[in-house]
Amino acid sequence: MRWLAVRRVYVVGVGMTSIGRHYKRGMRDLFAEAALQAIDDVRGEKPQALVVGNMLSSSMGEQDGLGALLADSVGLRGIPAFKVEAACGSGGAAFFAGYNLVASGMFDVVLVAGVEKMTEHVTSTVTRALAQAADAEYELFYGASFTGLNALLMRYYMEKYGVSREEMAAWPVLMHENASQNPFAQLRFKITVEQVLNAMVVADPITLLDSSPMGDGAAAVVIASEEVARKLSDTPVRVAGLGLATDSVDLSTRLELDDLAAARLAAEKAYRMAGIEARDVDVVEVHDAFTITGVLSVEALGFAEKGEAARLVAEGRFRPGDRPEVNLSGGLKARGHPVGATGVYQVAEIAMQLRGDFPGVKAGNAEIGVAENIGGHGATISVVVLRR
Amino acid sequence: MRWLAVRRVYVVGVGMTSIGRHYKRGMRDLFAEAALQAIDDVRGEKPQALVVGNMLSSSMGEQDGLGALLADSVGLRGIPAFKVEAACGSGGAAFFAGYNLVASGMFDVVLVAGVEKMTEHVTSTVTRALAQAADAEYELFYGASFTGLNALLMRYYMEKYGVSREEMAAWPVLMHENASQNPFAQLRFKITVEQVLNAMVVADPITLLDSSPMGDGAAAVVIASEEVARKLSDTPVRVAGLGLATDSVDLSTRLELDDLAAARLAAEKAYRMAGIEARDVDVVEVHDAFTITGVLSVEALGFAEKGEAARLVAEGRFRPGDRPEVNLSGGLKARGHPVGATGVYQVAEIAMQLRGDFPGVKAGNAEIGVAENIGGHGATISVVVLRR
Amino acid sequence: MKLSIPRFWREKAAHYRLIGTRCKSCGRISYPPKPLCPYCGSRETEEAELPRRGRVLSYTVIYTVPDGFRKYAPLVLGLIELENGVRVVAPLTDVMPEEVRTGMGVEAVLRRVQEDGEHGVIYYGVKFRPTMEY
Amino acid sequence: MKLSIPRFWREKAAHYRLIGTRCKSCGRISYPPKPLCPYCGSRETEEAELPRRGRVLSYTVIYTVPDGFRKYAPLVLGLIELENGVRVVAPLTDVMPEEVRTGMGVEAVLRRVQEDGEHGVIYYGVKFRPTMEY
Ligand SMILES: [Zn+2]
Ligand SMILES: [Zn+2]
Repeated sequence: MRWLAVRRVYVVGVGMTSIGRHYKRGMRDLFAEAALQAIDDVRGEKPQALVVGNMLSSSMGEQDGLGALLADSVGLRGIPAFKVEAACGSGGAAFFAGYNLVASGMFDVVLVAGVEKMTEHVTSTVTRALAQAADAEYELFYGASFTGLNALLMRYYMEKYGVSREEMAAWPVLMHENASQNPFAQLRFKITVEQVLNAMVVADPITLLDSSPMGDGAAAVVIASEEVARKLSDTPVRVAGLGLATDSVDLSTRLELDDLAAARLAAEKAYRMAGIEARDVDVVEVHDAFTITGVLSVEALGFAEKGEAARLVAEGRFRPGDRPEVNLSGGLKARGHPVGATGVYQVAEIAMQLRGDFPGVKAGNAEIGVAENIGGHGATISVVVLRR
Repeated sequence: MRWLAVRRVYVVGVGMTSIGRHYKRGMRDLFAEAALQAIDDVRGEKPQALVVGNMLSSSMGEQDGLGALLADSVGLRGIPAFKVEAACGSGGAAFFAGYNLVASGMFDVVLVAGVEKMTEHVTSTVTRALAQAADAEYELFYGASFTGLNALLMRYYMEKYGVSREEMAAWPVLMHENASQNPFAQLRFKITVEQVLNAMVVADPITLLDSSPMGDGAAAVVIASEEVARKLSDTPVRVAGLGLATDSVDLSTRLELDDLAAARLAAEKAYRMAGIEARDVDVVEVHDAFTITGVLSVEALGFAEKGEAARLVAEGRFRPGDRPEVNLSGGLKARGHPVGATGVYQVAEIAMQLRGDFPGVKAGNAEIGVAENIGGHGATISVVVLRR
Repeated sequence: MKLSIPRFWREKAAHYRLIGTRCKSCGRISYPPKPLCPYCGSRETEEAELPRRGRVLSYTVIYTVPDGFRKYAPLVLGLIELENGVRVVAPLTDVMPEEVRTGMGVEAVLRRVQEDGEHGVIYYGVKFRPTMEY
Repeated sequence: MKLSIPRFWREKAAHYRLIGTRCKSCGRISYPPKPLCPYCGSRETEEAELPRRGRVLSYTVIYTVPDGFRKYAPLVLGLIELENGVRVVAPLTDVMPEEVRTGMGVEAVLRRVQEDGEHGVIYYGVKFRPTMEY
């Protein structure tokens, strides 16, 4: 594989809605808010193409063809547009596809957006739709919820490495602390270890406070070629590295259960392309759909040895001021996880951290940032390296 | 918009399954057959990335994350992979995304595949899932089937231009004639105008013989950069032009009901990029999900004036030996239309026509070929120009 | 079925009273309503109630209906051009399929559109019936 | 529900008799069965019946279940390592949630997995129950 740096690509505009139960707002409205913010952020420049990340519209919303639908809804009728789906990793995969539309030289300005409406249906229906991220024939068929499959991983990890339930709980506690400063976050309140342990059990050992909440939201970034980036923004952020990798969708045939192999692979590619190593990263947003997912991500991205991440968090690592600073947004856990939009939220947040205008907990003079987005319980993982 | 010819991209390998009611074969099996054929066609070269076009797996099959799932199923676990969805235009949109992965310089060899299982469910369930290509809130909500919406267009066209039902029927008759020679086609029998008129009415004036059948199938193409194309194939076919464009998903707000504006836009871009005009095209596969769709496509691609295509077909134009030769495969009508796979079938068929190894009706010494794929009733349209 | 109550509650003004969006810049009206004007891209739009009368621009009789619409089959679907030129796709009602003609005058009425068997919810929306003068 | 009869008919050997695929090249077994070997990419695979006994590698008790599984809640789901090292995700049965332990010996049995309320179809599949010696 060759990593020709044919054409540099920059994130030049960002936009996002708050995440929550937006009962009064549809998918088009949420998308429009985020997309128009991002377009305003590039001085009104009209995107030449649109890539949309979304998971649930086909299965729950009975709406396909979101590319055309959403382009039309913001007055961009006509432009090339398509949807990318990689379960909860749809946003990151959409960014990967959009990056290549610019890098190829076909377009100079592309809008990448993620949008999700999760709160239209009762919990059991959403639970079934989310389980489509797993193997339909060998996991969902048996009633395995997505939370349930992650619970298998969490127990396995805790027993293998002797990590206590209290140590694991440090993750959500930190996430809520960070989210409390983020005006876009869904859960802006602090919690304690005790609250995590005593919360309702969703799938033992995962409690409600180990789980990302269900919320609606949309995020958007405008990406552009080097030629136009400076015209569109005074603070363009370079996409220095990019990796996408896969693993089995089913849990059973994974080589190692406690290893996000696709994250390692994607990070390796993205770091190599950016010419960096894990220790160079200042700020990162990882995909903590559940406590265990965040912990495994920190390890797979190279910020901790295997089996150590949870304990390090409990010991105070990865907080604001440390290096890397992890999930200053509050993460999926507390910022929220409108599934197909999450990967775009992360890229937008990291871009804002590097620009210095993230409205929540700010990274301390960060130069290199990373966003990691996961589809399924580790099946499709994207890693983006942004550089100031 | 700038069309930098940064890097030439070639179709170097093709593969496809027969289309039909493959009750005994699942999505993974069908995909594997097509993908392995395409890989064999490039001397076993391992693709570096996979883009999958699919429409119905999320809504009917309860399976998301097809990129990872299908990569894993053919021993390609680990490679970057994602799904592209643009309703019935998913295959063409996937090709568009895949093209850019190579054109950007990020990859040299990419597998683009389309796969669809349509025959797992009863007709009314599939009818509802296909209607997701239309506007869920203002069309499907009222019971509008996808066939019904196209029937509105067919009647409008016939009345506006004074085209008779018999003239319209010439389209499916020609398609069945062509398909009768295609070993991959679902409907390999000839029909008459009378049979079209007397067939069961699905949504007046559309009869069963105006409609593409429901079938399962998978198609795949390997695309490659110029550097490696010659190593992988003795007969690489160049992707000379490429266009993707959108229109409203809903029918009501279209500017002109009888105009596939997105097809005109996509064709304009693709032709300009290829440096050709419509009259230069030797062979074309158009998206005739219904008779009216084929007719409107021929007009929008510039092969007939508005309101004239149906009559020209009835007069004997567009047959084998004419120029352009249209749908030598038998088209969606008779080759079949496994929705998300169709756009990839078309590209594979045109590539084979230019290589000279299409196993059905062969184009006469064709140099320039075009594939047009539609999502929704005209919402997302891709046009690909291939050149020998 | 996958009908969602919050969703159709949000849309009910549009469905019940034929509310579209008028562009303050180019003046064109969109139905379905859209956040921005699809014709000129303007962000300045306002709600606009559509005329309830129009004529049949095209129609079809759907025999193979989607899941959930069996009791309405055959379903007569119209493409209606309202008096101000705005087009609406909606079922025709109070008319036999064989009586429908292009150009026929119609008016909007509120009717039951579908039911959610599992949860017993009934959804209403706009249908068009022939006007007296047709 | 969206269960499809042809689909589960195709898969029933795998579900009923724990049939995976063995790679003729590297010898590894996949369950779920896969057209090619996911470990070495070989196309040469053959059906392989798995041992029916193993031990619990991890487990969970699912309280919030997907649509269609309410009557099985709380659902005890196990990650089972069979005697030959192959792993299977499947429900545990004939055991109280609080009795399940990692390392517990289990054996495969055929059980009702879910029902399609609308069409009255019952789907069977593999579950694991504790073996005598646990
Ligand atoms: Zn306007
Ligand atoms: Zn092997």
